[in-house]
Amino acid sequence: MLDDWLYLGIFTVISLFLPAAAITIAALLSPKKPDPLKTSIYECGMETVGETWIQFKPQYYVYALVYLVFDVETIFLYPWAVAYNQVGLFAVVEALLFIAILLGGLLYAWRKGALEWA
Amino acid sequence: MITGLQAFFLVNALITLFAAVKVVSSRKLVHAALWLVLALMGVAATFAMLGSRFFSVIQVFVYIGAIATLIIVAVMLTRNSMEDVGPQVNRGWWLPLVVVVLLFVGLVVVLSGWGDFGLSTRTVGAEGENVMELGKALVDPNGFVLPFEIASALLLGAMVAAIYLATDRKEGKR
Amino acid sequence: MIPISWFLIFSAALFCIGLFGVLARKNTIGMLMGVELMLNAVNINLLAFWAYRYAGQMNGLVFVAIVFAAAAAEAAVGLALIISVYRRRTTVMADELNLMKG
Amino acid sequence: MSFWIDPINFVIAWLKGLLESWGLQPGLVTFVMYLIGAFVTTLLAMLLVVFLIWLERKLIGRVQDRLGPNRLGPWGIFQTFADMLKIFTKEHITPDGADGVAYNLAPVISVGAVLMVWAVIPFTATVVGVDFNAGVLYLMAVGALGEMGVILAGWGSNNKYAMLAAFRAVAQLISYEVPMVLALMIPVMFTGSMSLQALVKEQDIWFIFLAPVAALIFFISSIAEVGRTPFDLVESESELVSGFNIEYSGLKFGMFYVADFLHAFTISLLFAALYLGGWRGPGAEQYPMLGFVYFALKTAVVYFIGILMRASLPRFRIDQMMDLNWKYLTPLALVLVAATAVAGKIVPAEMAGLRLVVMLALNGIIFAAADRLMTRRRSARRQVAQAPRPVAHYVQPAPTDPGD
Repeated sequence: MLDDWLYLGIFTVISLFLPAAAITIAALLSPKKPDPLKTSIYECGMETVGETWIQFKPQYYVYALVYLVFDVETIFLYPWAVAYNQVGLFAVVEALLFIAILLGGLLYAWRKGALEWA
Repeated sequence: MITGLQAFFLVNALITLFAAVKVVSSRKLVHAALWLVLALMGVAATFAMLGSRFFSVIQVFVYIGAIATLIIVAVMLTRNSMEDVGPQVNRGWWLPLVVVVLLFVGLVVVLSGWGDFGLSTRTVGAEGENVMELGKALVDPNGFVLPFEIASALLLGAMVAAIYLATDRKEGKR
Repeated sequence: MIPISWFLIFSAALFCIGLFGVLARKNTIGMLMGVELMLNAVNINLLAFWAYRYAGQMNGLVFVAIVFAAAAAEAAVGLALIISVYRRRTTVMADELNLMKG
Repeated sequence: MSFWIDPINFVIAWLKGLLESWGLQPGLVTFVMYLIGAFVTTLLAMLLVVFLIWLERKLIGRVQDRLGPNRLGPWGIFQTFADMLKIFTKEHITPDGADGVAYNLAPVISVGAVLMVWAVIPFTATVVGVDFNAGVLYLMAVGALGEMGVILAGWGSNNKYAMLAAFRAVAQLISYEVPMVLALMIPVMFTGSMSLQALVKEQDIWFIFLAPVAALIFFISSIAEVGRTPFDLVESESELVSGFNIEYSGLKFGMFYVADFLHAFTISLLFAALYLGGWRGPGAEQYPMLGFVYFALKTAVVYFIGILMRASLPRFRIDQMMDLNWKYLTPLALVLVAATAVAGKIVPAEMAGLRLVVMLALNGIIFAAADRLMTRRRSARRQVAQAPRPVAHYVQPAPTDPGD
């Protein structure tokens, strides 16, 4: 009954196991001679200055946000797309309304300059 | 006698609950976010065991792909330093703990009084949920067309509000 | 087969852990993570009842979809608020946000 | 069933018989069969990478009027093995302050997330790992896992550049997933199922003819997902000193490389399956192996186009890349879904010929309109960019708000 899940589970485990095994073998084969200079953090030939944790611009947040909204929309639009052949024109109009509202949100973000890099 | 599926459920539940405990107790917020990803994976596996292929995949796609990413980005945006200094829970943390344990015991007691608590035969078939029926119901005027449209309005509202809050207005004027 | 009680107890435990996070965490983003855990517990419950009792009906599934949308909206607006507050006050700790104290 | 008609299933049936003759439980037989199937598929995919690296170096060499690898073995075909030998024995340098778990998990997840796609690909009419009925969304979910790998790598390395590059990479990956999801919705609408096998079976007319613009959007956004030229900002040496994998060395770095090559091939497989009819072709249903050959040929064509693009196009700037996605592809895909939905209802599926003509015309009109808008925006921007600017004598810009 859960046959496809079983296969997917096995596949997932193996596809994570193969690279892990390769890396483990390589780690066993490779030499290990760490020294402080070798393991220091790379920064264009300079000593690292300050923390790794630099401030990021809020732009990243806005992209992630718009992406989130379009992601959630798939929950509603994909079942509709699957049922598309079985429903009437009225259902298509409803979906068009859904898409139009989303497009409105995208246009708002655009006008607001939220999609501008920099 | 425990079947393979039951054993898988128990292992998965333990991992998920452990990850959830780490989410609320990790000192580093980024670690908490990564544990959250693991907990969400466990929930996706639980959905799969409940026979819902669509929502199990959606759980990974939306929760891990979008919501967890959003949380990680927000964590990165609001940090001053790599280490979170000081305790990460309130001083009176034992009070919520007592409340939560009491709530859990209460929930289990209430649930075990329910007639169908030991129900172990499912009504859902082997093929899982019928996504086509869900799609039809969502756009059916006698079905759930109102939630369908309200969801899009909700998303629009969230997007507008969040963009309004997140963009720097001082900089926008320039 | 797994009895429904297992799923319900699992989801209750997840809900309680999330609630603890919301109540005890100092960091507002940490509190939001707790809320996400609670919403996930709700979804497990909904799908469990759907799978064991009402598999023919679509109510449960539509409800789950709406919970997903609500969770997304909550995370988006909540985090935007946190970022906005952080910009003004440079803190995300709930006990330092004492704007109302005046 | 004879060996020559369907060799893969013949072998599977033979193995199954063998296992049953050993007196194993039926459940255990299934488990072992799945284990073997998954292992063989993933192993073949990993070995394929060895060949792909050689092929790509050779082809790009030819495009750039070089020979490419040509020393080891005929046409330098053993070059990759020599490289493998070297990379296996290189030291793994873990940077100071790296987050152990995240740092080591990242390359594994990156490769694993690409390999997992292979579980649902229908190779022939009869050979498919699992005919998963949420297959299209499964592809997107696996993509989300790959994004996690990038975040882990960037955060685990404790390096500013890695972190910065990881964030750029995530911004790129998540942005281009939006038009991809929308472009995939159109085949799902035509088919009424999300399983990849059903999508292939439905393509009496290839979806690239029914939805050419959607195919184009899918192709562009999947190249962006891989992060290849012209979208290789993720690993732009001149801007981000190699990207989120900067602190990796030895085979851990090699794994990101493997993931990259395998991902490029996997999207070609997906494009061939979703828009070019997959294994379909004359005689593919009677002789499944023939379908495998068709599928391989179609994939090779798509892959070749990808390599040509990689060899010939310059890199986008990051703002251009984001503009292309959010201001062109996403609105275009939304409009396309809406228009296709309406047109598909007006012209029912039974009138296949008329539907094809209508869809082609519709796509042409939408694409022309979008192109027109784009050209106008571009020329407006070019005017701004080309406006004469004083070079010799610097003019003090007029104060913008004199009020204060």
